[in-house]
Amino acid sequence: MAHLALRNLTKRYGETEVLHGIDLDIADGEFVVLVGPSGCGKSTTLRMIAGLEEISAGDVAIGGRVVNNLEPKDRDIAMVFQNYAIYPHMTVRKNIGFGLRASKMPRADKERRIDEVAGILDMTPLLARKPAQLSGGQRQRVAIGRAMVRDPAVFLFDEPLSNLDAQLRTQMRLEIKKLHQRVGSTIVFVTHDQVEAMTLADRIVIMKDGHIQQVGTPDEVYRHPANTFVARFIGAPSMNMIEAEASDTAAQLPGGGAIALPVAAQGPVLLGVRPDDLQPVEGPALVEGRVTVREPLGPDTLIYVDTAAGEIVAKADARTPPEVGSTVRLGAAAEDLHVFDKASGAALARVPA
Amino acid sequence: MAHLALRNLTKRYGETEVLHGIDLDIADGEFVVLVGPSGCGKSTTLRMIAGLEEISAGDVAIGGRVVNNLEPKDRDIAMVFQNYAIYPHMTVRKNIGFGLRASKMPRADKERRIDEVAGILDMTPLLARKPAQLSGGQRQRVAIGRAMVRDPAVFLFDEPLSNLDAQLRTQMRLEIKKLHQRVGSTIVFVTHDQVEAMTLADRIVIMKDGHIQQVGTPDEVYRHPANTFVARFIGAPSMNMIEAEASDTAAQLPGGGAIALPVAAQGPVLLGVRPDDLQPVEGPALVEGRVTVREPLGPDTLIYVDTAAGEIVAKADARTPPEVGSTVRLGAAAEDLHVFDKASGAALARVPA
Amino acid sequence: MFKNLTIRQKQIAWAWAFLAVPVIFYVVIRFYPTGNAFVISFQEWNLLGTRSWTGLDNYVKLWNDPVFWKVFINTFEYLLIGTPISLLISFIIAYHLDKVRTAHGFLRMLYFLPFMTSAVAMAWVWRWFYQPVPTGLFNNMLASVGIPQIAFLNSTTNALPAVLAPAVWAGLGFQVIIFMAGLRAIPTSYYEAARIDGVGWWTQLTQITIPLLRPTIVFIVVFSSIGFLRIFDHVFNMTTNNPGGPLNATKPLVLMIYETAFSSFDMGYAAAQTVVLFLILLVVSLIQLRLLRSD
Amino acid sequence: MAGVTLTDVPETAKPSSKALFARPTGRGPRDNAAVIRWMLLFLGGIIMVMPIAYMISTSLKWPHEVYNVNLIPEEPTIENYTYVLEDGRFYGWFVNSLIIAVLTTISNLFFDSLVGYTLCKFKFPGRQIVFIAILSTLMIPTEMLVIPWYLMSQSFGWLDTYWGIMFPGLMTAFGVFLMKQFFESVPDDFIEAARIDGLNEFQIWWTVAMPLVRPALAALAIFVFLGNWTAFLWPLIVTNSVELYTLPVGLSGFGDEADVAWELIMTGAAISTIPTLIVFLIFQRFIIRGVVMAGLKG
Amino acid sequence: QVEIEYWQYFFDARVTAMETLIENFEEANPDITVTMTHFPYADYRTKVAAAIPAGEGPDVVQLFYGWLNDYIEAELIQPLPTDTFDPEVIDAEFFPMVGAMKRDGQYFALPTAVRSLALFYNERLFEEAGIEGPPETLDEMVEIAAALTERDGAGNITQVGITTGMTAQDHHWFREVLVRQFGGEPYTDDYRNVNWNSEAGQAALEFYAGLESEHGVTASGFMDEPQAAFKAQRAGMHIDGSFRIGSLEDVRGLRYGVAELPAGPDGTRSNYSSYWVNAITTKAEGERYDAAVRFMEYVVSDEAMQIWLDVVGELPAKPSVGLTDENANDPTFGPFIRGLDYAHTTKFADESAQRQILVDMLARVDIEGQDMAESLAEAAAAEQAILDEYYGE
Ligand SMILES: Nc1ncnc2c1ncn2[C@@H]1O[C@H](COP(=O)(O)OP(=O)(O)OP(=O)(O)O)[C@@H](O)[C@H]1O
Ligand SMILES: Nc1ncnc2c1ncn2[C@@H]1O[C@H](COP(=O)(O)OP(=O)(O)OP(=O)(O)O)[C@@H](O)[C@H]1O
Ligand SMILES: [Mg+2]
Ligand SMILES: [Mg+2]
Repeated sequence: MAHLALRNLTKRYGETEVLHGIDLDIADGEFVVLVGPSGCGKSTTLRMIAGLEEISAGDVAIGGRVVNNLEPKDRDIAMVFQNYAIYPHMTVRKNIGFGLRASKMPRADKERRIDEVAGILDMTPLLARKPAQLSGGQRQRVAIGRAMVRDPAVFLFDEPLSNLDAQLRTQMRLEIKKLHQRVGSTIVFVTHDQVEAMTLADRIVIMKDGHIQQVGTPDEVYRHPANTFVARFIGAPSMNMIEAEASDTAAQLPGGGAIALPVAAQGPVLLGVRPDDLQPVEGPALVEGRVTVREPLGPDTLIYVDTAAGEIVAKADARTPPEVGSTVRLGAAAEDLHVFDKASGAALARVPA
Repeated sequence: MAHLALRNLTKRYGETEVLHGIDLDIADGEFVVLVGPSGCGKSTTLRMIAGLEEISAGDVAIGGRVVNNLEPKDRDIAMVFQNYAIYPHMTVRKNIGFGLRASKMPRADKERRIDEVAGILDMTPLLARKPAQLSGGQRQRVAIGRAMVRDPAVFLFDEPLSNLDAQLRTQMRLEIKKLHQRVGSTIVFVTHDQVEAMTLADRIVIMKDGHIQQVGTPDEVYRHPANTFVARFIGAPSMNMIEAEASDTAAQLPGGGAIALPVAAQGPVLLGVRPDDLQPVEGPALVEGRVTVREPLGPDTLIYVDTAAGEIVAKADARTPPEVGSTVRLGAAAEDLHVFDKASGAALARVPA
Repeated sequence: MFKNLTIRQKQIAWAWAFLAVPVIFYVVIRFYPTGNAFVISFQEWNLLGTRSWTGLDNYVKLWNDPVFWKVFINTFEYLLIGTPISLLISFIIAYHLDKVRTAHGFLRMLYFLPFMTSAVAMAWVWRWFYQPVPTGLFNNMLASVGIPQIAFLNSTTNALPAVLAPAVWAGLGFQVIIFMAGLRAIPTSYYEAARIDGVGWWTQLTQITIPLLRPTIVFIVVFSSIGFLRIFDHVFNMTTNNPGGPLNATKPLVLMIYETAFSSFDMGYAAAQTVVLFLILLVVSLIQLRLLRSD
Repeated sequence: MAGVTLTDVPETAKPSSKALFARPTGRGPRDNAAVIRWMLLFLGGIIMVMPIAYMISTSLKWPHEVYNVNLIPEEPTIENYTYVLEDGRFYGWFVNSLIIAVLTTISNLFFDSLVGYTLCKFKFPGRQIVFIAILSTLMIPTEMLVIPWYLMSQSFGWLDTYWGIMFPGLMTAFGVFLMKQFFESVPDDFIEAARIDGLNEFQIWWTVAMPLVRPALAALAIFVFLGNWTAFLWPLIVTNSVELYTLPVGLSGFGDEADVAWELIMTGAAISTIPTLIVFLIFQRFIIRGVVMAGLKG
Repeated sequence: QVEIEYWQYFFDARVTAMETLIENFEEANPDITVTMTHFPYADYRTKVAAAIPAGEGPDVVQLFYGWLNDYIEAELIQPLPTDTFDPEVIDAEFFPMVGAMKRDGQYFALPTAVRSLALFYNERLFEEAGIEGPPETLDEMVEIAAALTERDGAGNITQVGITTGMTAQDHHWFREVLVRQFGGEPYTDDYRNVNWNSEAGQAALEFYAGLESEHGVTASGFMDEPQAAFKAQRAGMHIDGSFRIGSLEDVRGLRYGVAELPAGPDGTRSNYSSYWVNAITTKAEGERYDAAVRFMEYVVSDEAMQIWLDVVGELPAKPSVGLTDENANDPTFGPFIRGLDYAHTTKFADESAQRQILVDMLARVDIEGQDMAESLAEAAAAEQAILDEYYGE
């Protein structure tokens, strides 16, 4: 059983507390992604799970057993580091086999296991090479292989893709997803890239400054962000935020005009709307302004619009995007609006659809 | 005048020729992006324009004057490096002012110019800091500031964004675009990220192995790739390629079945279709297979489909994506099909629409 | 003129402009005297009088001089004992020092202090340490536990290691610092990965630390080899009464050169010895660097 | 010799300050191990400084007690210090040594790094030969060079001058090699960026490259300072006037044919260790970082 | 007004003495200024050898007597003018060993002072052991030494009866004193031929080595240096040169006496004497030469010698000064001065190399257990080789 539980997990470096009591339950076989901006405590959390960092307070339990005082090697975990940490002086075979050095398995079995893993990762022809002779993606796979070979209950990944270029990233993302489907281990995956988070996770944990902001499936956090931080962090380009004054299910917009809300609220609110959800409209617009920049993305084009509510990003059809300098009027369906309390940033509960 | 011309530009390192006679004309004020896979010669080209690399054969002309033997400082260019190359021991002010050291401008003018540039880049409050105290994006702006301050005729950028995380990248991309619109200099920008290329360029130059593959506006290269290499390189996820046997305007598919082509061809061809253009169809399908992986991206979900023609990627609606394991039938409009000669990889001319 | 050069030619011009003064310096201050030594090695000269050509006499004399062969062997003994031992000890110290955080700077200074202290003064102290009872520290310690006396310096077998010890001792601090620098350049993630994989410290040491430290090791090997092949000060100061003794048991080549030149004033002979030393050093260094390059 | 390009270490080997100082904190049995380790290192350190303790102890003894080898003097005295320090010439020697060591150090910092930089960052024909030739100067003992130097100084009129004492040490192969290694770690981009910004090569070296190897310069400074501070043979040969003696030459006067006043030698040694200790304490923070780059990159 | 330069090695008392001499000289010769420069003792020879051939040296220089040959051969010093320094007068007035400074009937250099050997003994230890006075003969010396020797429980020597050490002065004692006392002549042919590989030489070596191996009254290298053991009061007797007096004076609590070297089995007395000489370099010409001559003249005058004895404690080079009643009976200087009468001066080709040969000779016996006769023969052959090479085959 590789159920993983964090209970009030806290980390202090000297005086400063960098992790303020994290609570999280991860089911056996679940793929959980930790995201958040740089310095929010993702790596620290992961390293405490691995046993590389001392736990200041709280517990880490793996398979129901509190492992706070166990050495990393006794926790039945494997970890893939951001910079791979594969040994430059060892061949791929040795690197992968390194994870088995401590095991009492007979030699022949070890060899078999290495070959097996190499096979899964499609690296059999590369076994005799040294890391310097590998491409970035191949190195990444060696690091994963070293983790896999031990067949651990829990895999920990710390930003394993951040050193790769975009093309390779997409490809590796897919391989990790496939790996998970095949071996069914519990995986905790750290990244600061929200696309990775979205595509890989069963559940996403969004962190900020040592606190968890929201835990949920990719769909949940995308569709129902718990607060403005999550709303802005998930989705690229970021969600637009428009200040407004709400009274019941309607809101007064900064540029004048009013709009219906999907939820009842009072006082200053922030209206969040994703660039994808903004459409040119003829009637009453949510925002209106002059296009300042156009970014063609291939299938779509992003337009940046200077409005009374600040700069707004919207996705326009690639074939007929508005000209730079032209004025556009953009609106959104009421159900695509996210309403947040301006003071606390917390999302206001939706009227059930 | 900052018209930039490369004539038969060639680079040899010892015996090996890495750039095989590049010809390129860049108009004054144009924003040109060089893209291509790693090692294709992008940096080499840029560095020869800058005068950092000796020219083996051919000419570089700036403003109509051949500059082959001029030192970098005499070419009226500025360059921003991949790792910024900002000096860790100097403050932001000094770093930005560094570009003016060699100029004979009076001291007071220099100071004014630095303040002006800092203002444009929104860095005025940071002028007294050292690079270590800056975030990645801010460092990037310092590097750009150092280039801007000299007000050069030509800006050269070598993968300036590749060290940044996704969020910051998007933001910086925008700033560079705005910079260009404001100062109107000629810009040559190197990247291996095709999203960057698409969003920034007036014209994209796609290179491979020291040869230019295609030059065109983002729209042109996206919509009318000159060959399979360009087709695959531009657009993410990559264009799917399906082998087929063409006879006139119809093609025989590998899974059986036939399809209409937008162009007349004979013999083995490759049919390219972008994931965005694939739709679930009821009738005759282009491809058919089992969904192996699902990648939710927020607004859309990517599905990977195992078909007779190999693995095919398609974009599905995010709200109702097909289940993993289910069988889908996908088709595309004839005008969305790209037809390439299988042997040469060259695109076959379209019937004018 | 300069304007018309290609960029590469301009670079070359700059390089030589930078090197101009140093090259003149090295040619005049170093190569010229060195060349001089090569010339003198074919001459006879007592420093006071005139020089006269003697052909290969000095080399023939050297070849037939039993003291030279003894000294030749001693010199290599210094190299072969000194280099590995100082390498090993300084590595062990650095390895552990690297893991210590409490009063780290203080401990480091303790190890570095000997490197900074006057060799003359230290040699005297060491000589006293080595004395027989009642004065010698070491022998007193041995005596207090009932172990028979050891003749450290007054012995043809023990003297060389005994003289070498202070030299190793004095150089340790320098090597420790370089090793620590090397150790700290190894990314911690390698060790963390190893901890997660559950390998023991020995495996970490042999499979990770040492292979990754190889560049540092080579750096130290080359420089400490040159140092031990050129050992002089320590031997001279440790054996002032009987330089290189007893019975030339501790005499290294540089000491022989020094004595030949400045007590016997046989400059030609000293020059011939210098040429031999030069060749030994060159060969040893080139071999070591070759081994490094062949990596 | 150019083979000492210490490659083989991946990009990730770049030491970040975090990597340098973050160590996993131990617990349980590892705590005990840490205590034992500390004790042993401390013990080793004490053994290392034992001879130095004897030096200080001897400097606090009366002459008649010098040969009684006990660590704690029976009748400690600062007489020797007063004697040495009251000798008016001592200050002169001290100042001479200081001036010479400082000037030589500056010269080495300048030239060694200039040559190291050139050998590292410029590609030009003859580079390898220049490097090996410079390195080969490490292979001739100074003892063989003093006579030619003397004759040279004589014909140039450098005898008995500061310049005469200093000139042979103005540049060293060790420094060149060290600096060459350090400059390998300076990214070419910095240099190229400066080129584009219109600096000439000298300005680039001085304003861009030099500040980036400050740690290396600190390390080199300590080594050169130490070397010149203790130099004996050449300063002795080249000087005639007592006023120009360096400290080691002056202090060697405490010995004569009859016997050596060890208590005074020890006192002198103890006093002359102080400046080197100060130099070390000032720069030691840099040494680590400095040598890291020298030893391991490029 | 003439200015001349004088060089000597650094030793506090010597410098003080020379300063007095210069002062007196300048008073008497107001037209001459003398500047003195001094260098550390250990490297004086190197320094002088580097400077003088280069023409950088002084007008008057102090040299060790053993270096003279080389300096004459290289024409770095010039003969003393016979009108002022009449060889015959010098032969008559100076102690005989000064004759070594004469070449072809001309003196090249002259000493102010000379040194000789004597036996120092620790009065306190003598009293404690109930010994009346210093030994007269070698046999007595061995006997007394035995009485003074002490050992710890393990048999390790903790106090020696007499110090030994070829590295110090004992090689002189062996060559010029013991060999002669056992009936030999150490060298023949004006020190060009080694003659101590003889029965006398062997007897001398047996006696010397026997002090440790047979009688157990000494340990070679005890406390590193003989003088250190004597200073630390862990040695009863110690043979050393007159220059040692000054440094023994500084040692608090040490009461010592000085005696002439013990006589040989047949009563033969012998001693070894050495000296530093002053010479005029070839650099001095014209009026500087004249001034140098005058300075030399003063430096070897009776007055200068007495000042030197008083200040430095070195023995006057002329019997007329040295053998005054007062000097000859001085409890400290007396034994040395009396020793000068029967002292010999070895003409070295390469003093340190020749010393090394004796050091090694003993070491081979001590450490390697080589047979004495063999070691003696080997050493003699080695020394002969040095002499041969020096005097040119
Ligand atoms: N050894 C340490 N001492 C003090 N503070 C530390 C230490 N290590 C990390 N921190 C702090 O803890 C916080 C969390 O760091 P952590 O490495 O977990 O961030 P992260 O979320 O992984 O960020 P990134 O995306 O940049 O890797 C940061 O603010 C960091 O400054
Ligand atoms: N100094 C050199 N000697 C030999 N070959 C070189 C040298 N520098 C570059 N090359 C080769 O020239 C080719 C082009 O290199 P260049 O740096 O221009 O690639 P790039 O397109 O910028 O790639 P990347 O995206 O990885 O930066 C590569 O194949 C490279 O191996
Ligand atoms: Mg992290
Ligand atoms: Mg590049």
